[in-house]
Amino acid sequence: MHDLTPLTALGSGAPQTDTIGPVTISENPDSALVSVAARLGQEAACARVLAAILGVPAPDVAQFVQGATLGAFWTAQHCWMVDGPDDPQAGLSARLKAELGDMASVTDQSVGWVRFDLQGDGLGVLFERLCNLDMARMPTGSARRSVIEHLGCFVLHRDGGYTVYGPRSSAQSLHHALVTAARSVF
Amino acid sequence: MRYSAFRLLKEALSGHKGWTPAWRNPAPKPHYDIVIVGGGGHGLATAYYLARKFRQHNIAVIEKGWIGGGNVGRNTTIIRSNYLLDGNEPFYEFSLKLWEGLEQDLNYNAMVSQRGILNLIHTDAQRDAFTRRGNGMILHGADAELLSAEQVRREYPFLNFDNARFPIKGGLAQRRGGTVRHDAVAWGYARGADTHGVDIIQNCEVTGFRIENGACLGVETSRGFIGAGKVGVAVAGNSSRIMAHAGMRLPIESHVLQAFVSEGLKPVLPGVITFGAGHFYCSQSDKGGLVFGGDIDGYNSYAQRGNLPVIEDVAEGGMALFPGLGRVRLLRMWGGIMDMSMDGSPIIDRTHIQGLYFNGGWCYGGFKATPASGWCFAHLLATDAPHPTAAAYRFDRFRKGRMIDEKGMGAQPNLH
Amino acid sequence: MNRLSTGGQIDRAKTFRFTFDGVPYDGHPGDTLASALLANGVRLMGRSFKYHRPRGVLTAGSEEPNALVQLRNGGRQEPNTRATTAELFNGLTAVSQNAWPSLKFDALAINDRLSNFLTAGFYYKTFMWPAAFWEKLYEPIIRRAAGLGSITTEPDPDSYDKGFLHCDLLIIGAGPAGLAAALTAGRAGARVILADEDFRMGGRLNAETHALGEQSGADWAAAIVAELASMPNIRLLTRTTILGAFDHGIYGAVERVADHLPEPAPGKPRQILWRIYSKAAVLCAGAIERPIAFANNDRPGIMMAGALRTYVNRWAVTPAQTVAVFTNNDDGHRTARDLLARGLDVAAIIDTRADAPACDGAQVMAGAQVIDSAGRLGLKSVTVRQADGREHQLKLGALGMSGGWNPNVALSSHQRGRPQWNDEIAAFLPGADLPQGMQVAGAAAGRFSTQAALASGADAAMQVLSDMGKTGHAPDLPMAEDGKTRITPFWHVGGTKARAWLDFQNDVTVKDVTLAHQEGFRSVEHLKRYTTLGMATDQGKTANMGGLAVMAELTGQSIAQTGTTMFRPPYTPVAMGALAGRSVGRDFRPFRLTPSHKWAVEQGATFVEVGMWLRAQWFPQPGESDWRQSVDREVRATRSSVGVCDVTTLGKIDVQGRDAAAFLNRIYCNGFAKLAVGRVRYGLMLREDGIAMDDGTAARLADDHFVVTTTTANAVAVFRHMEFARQCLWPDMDVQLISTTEAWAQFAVAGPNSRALLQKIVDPEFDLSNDGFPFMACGEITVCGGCPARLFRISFSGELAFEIAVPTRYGDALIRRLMAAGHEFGVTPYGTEALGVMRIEKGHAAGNELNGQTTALNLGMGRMVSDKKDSIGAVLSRREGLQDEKGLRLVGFMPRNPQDRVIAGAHLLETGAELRAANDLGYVTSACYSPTLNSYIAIGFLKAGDARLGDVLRAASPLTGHDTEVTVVSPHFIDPEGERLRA
Amino acid sequence: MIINHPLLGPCDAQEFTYLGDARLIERPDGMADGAAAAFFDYAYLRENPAGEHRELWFHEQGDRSWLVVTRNTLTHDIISVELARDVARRQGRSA
Repeated sequence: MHDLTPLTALGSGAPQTDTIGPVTISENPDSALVSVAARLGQEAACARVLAAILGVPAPDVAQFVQGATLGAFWTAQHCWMVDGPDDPQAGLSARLKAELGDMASVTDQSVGWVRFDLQGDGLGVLFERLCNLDMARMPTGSARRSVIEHLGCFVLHRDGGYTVYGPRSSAQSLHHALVTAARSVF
Repeated sequence: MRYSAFRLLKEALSGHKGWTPAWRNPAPKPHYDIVIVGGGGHGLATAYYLARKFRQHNIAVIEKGWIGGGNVGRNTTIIRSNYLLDGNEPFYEFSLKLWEGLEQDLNYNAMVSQRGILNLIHTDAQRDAFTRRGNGMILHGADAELLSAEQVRREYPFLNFDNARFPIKGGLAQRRGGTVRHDAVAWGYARGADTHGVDIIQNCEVTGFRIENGACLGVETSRGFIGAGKVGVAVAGNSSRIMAHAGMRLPIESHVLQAFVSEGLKPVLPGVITFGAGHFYCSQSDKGGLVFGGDIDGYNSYAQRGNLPVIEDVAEGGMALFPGLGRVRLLRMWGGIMDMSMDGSPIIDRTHIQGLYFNGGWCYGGFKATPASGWCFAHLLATDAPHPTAAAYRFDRFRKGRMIDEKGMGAQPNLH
Repeated sequence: MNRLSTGGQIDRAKTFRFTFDGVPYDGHPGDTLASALLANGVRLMGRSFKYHRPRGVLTAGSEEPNALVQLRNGGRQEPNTRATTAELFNGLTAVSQNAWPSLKFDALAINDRLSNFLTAGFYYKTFMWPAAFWEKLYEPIIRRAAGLGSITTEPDPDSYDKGFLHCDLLIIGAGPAGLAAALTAGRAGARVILADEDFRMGGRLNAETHALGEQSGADWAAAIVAELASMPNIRLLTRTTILGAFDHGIYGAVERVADHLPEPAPGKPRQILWRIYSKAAVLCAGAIERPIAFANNDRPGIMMAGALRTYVNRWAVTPAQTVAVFTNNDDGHRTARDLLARGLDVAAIIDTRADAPACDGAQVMAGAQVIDSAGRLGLKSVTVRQADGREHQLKLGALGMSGGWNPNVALSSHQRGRPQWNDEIAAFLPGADLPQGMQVAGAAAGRFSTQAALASGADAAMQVLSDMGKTGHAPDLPMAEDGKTRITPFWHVGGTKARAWLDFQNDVTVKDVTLAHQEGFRSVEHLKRYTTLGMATDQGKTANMGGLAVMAELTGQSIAQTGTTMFRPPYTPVAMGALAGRSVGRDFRPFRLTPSHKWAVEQGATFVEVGMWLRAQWFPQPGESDWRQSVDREVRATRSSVGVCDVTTLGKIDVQGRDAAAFLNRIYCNGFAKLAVGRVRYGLMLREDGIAMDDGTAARLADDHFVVTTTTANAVAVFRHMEFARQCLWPDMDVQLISTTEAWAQFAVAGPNSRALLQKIVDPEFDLSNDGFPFMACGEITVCGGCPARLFRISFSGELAFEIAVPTRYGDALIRRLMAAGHEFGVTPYGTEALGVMRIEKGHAAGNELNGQTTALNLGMGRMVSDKKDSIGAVLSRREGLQDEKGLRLVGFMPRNPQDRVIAGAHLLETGAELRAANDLGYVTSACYSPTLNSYIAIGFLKAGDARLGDVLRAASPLTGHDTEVTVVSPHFIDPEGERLRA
Repeated sequence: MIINHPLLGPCDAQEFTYLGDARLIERPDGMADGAAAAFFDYAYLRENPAGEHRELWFHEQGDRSWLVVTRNTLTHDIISVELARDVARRQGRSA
């Protein structure tokens, strides 16, 4: 095991949590995120294998599914992001690469994105001030890409809360936007 | 009728009974030596210079609606000659010189106000590019001045110097730049052309060209056929629609550019400023409104109106540059249709059809170009040779690879 | 006091103190500034734009042209605020504007005396001589006189939010029609947003006395609003103006959440801009009353009849005890009746109609006209000409004018719609071409009676429900007045030489319209622009119709033929702050921070904005007083030992798939099909027009996997371009693209000791020797005991150099490790300036050279454009204008005196040539001081430059005062043979 | 504007980046005879109709798909939306 010490996207050793009114905004630095893009002609096969890995069918358009350990969301036609705890042995991307073989292009995106988990009541009202997603039409299991303060983000409605994935280099600006909006609303 | 302070005084004392129409309202004649299609700034200026400077007679301007109803009546009124490329700079400098003598020439106060234009610099690369530009301007005989951040601050102390996302590092100033009362340009040229015998025919829509054996014989209109020795088309915004009647496809797309004006305020902004790190440029009109604009909406449109994202983008740029704008209210927004050309520069040229001439592709630059465009188009129509300052504005530059691409954006009109 | 002793929707139990022009007054919650001022007997509230005429309140709503004040002070100073919509709060301060030295004695009222000279468009006819006097003399005078209120130029201390709302149905206006629509749709379960600009919903119901069923209108409205508020599917937005109808059912709205408070609560916004995405909309915006033009109809105390009634009914205030009404329609009589009912003395109803109805308690003068008024700072009397021609004077303090009501069609016309004239109501109705999904109901649709408004609102909602496939039930609507309002159009009182106002704020009178007609400005747009009719802050809401009517009369055309000018957003003016939202100041755009940012901050680095990125520009050391010292040191240290630079900002795109190589072979103008795995190649990308688009490297990590780098500036555009090629041009290539810019922290390690340094951190199983990992090698390795990494042997500096990338979260640790491990070599971090110096020394093109105007040939890379394959841009790059043998070529320049500065942006001329464009030979693109050569150096584009090596030229920058003799040299100042980078 | 994405349903046009005429799909063969003329026409000449216009939009802030949108340039009404890749394939473009 190497001895480099990781920094979270917000730039410190430990993740940050903010509680504003009824809402908690937590940086989640431990989740792995891997992109899976089916190769041409392998779309169905790739979806099948992905389903086997997840234990649930691969998510359809704008959907998020949660398997036993891993979740996945749709990002584009025949493309998904798989998220969840990193594989303790090989790393999640290596494992997916091994299982998908040349059915898909597999790219580790774990550190390309900052993940914020939002929990609490009134998140719909909070997101009204952040992005143009129609939260009333975003039931649990929805996943959409949207724009929050000029940043392209994924917004996932999980069981019990929301996840926002945003570009890692702008983690501080995204965090600022989330917190400012929460202070404005609550 | 000559306009003057004396005349105004006399009329005021005699109940304003003596004022006559600024232009006649003639019926179209069956044939003209030269027909200009389009009663906007460029068409009217062309007719004026044809009659006054090139001593042509028997000229008509044909307008489908009311004169000055296109982009000359819906722009941000800025004049400048701070161009980068050799193909452009002499032309726009010629135009600026014509602006400088325009009112006396036309006997019409168009409120040419040389209050200066300042393009702000936010990066070293921008400074390098503006230095190249400013030096080019000077080489072409125009005026240019490179300001440091401190100099900019002295002139515009209320800009965002202390809390900016993209700090102001200086600016390229052109003191002779400024603004002109836009409607008055159309009216002044119309009145001048009319005085020199040009027939201005409003509410007359061109529906086709009569072309026989490769030669244009005149125009079909909603008021019948009008024969012409030469036809000059100056209908920027609608160039593709009109030239399609002649079977031509152009290196042009039509896009909507929105512009905005605030409620009237006491003087706050001395000159024209252009944000270099966002889409925002602004000046204050003589009536006190802040007149500002940004980028085009970005999609093909003939609708003369735009959408919210661009409005918000412009407001963000404005607030980023000028944090005191927050409580200034936006009064009105409107849209003009831009002939966005494939290299961001205009075309003043003959077509492959004998007797049919074209002027268009002005992108955002049309208003400031009005006098020179009229002059150069008149020159082409009268002499069949391009004016030296407009020699690069040819159709064939795209085929030959001689684009005049100020922004370096290539063949994508919405990026110019 | 002009407050009536009873009634009104105000809270008399509470008192608010406020000041106007420094004078303290009292008002109540529920008051507007205008109602509170009237209650205190203040009729004079402002001055007009041009003639500085004394003005009082004309209306009771957002259409107000006259009563504009400057509200608040300091950074919150807010010019041109309508007293009629400014909600009173405790401590409100307002001052009058456009008056000096005081509202009562305004020096520029001299303009009023000179009005005969200041007719429409007078300025077009004079001020032309001498030309130079315009900017120096005339214009400053005009500018000072013009404008209305002023801003402080202090930053606005308040914040603004933006938000997004979605609904099935947006209802604009909460008067009877809007409430009925909301009730109908709300009860059926539709998602409804009901927005009203007022702080109290109900619209005219709050201003009228007639009953709805058993209740007063205001009570009925309050009850309905309470029911609506209890429905979870309904969102009520009070104090919210729908500013515009945009494409496909998107509406802009501004909610004024804190304008009625002394200041917003901490962290809370002053206003919110909502973007409302609606499937359908019902416009229930009511109607706006129009004045009648007569001589001196602009005095304080003369107001719209409906407004007079509103002040009495809603706010229990009247401007005077003795009033009169001047009308051409039955609604004027309603005003008179309401005033009488509140005990006011109605001196007369002057009705222009010969068949005017009678009125209990007031004298009706049928067929009469008001022909003049008197009272300098407030109305004292009017002169009436009766039907028989007799004139007589009425002493009174207020006059209500009613020229009829205009349906408020503005939002219905924000797209293509043109309103249509209707003779019966003598007004324009919404046209057929409404914005997608919009219906119009209530008075906005010409349904003026309360009963008709209620019904039409419910009907519109039923239609929406049916379009949605929902069944609704029309609610039981209360019985309400259903009177017909007869009108005989009457626009202006003729036969006068005095001025009769059409546009109160901009001082446009009937005479101005007449003059415009005389001079040929007859189309409505010419009329507007020549006279400025309707161009004031109220956009002519009360003015335009009268102007059109007068013009129609003059031309002999009907009003329908005359048409209207365009209605444009915003419906009422909108604060810029609201449109900008949170994107202001430092938050204008998000920051992108590099993985070493935290470390660089600790080092005291100076940062520079590069696109959205903040990058370390240089790292000052103690004792360095000038940036050049730092940069020179960083360059020397790198070239003599080893330097490290964070290059994460370069775009990185992983290109994967069976056809990845073939794909890149078409994207780049040079060949990529045969690049071996484990190797990197420089690639030049052209746009389809043959101009250089971007450059970078492509590293082949596997047969089916490349990592492409782009310049920092073009990362997004290149990705988009590659997606276009992949999806649109060659849809059956097996290629997948993903941006990995953010995923990898990448550092350049450059200098003769770079290998030695890296060997200390790269895990030992990886061979970094020149044979094992030669120039342009690449590979996936591990560092520091197993951390996955990518290593590229590429060099921007021209030195032996590597770029090493680790997952971003380890970037901070890696830079610290590199610095620690490099201590023995004196490792030096360098910033973008040193990077720039070294790339100029090496002659590499960057943004200044790849400016979108240059070709491969210009850049000295003409031979890279392969003619053996079809790649993007190759064909058009061969056009004659782009293949000029004497065209621009990238070359280097050395000043003859090494300490003479060469300026980027200088133009190149022959020595001795005159400074004219005709002598222009090219320009300098990039310049710097080279600490390696102890000389200023530069690169740039020179005509036929490749044939001019050794020539001496002028690099002239008159703009900056530099003029330097330079020798043309190869752009590769350092190690032209590339021995160092292959070492 | 709202673009009804074939997969994602209605999306705000602000999420998209506009390119231009959908004819840009029909890139000529750079190795064919007459390529110079064909590319000039392809890159520079436009119908630019006042009416229905087939045009390319990139869902930059969405699923990164290129769409062919048929839209009326006078009214901004959108008539149809397709995935550009499907259109390209239908037009016979392949690897």
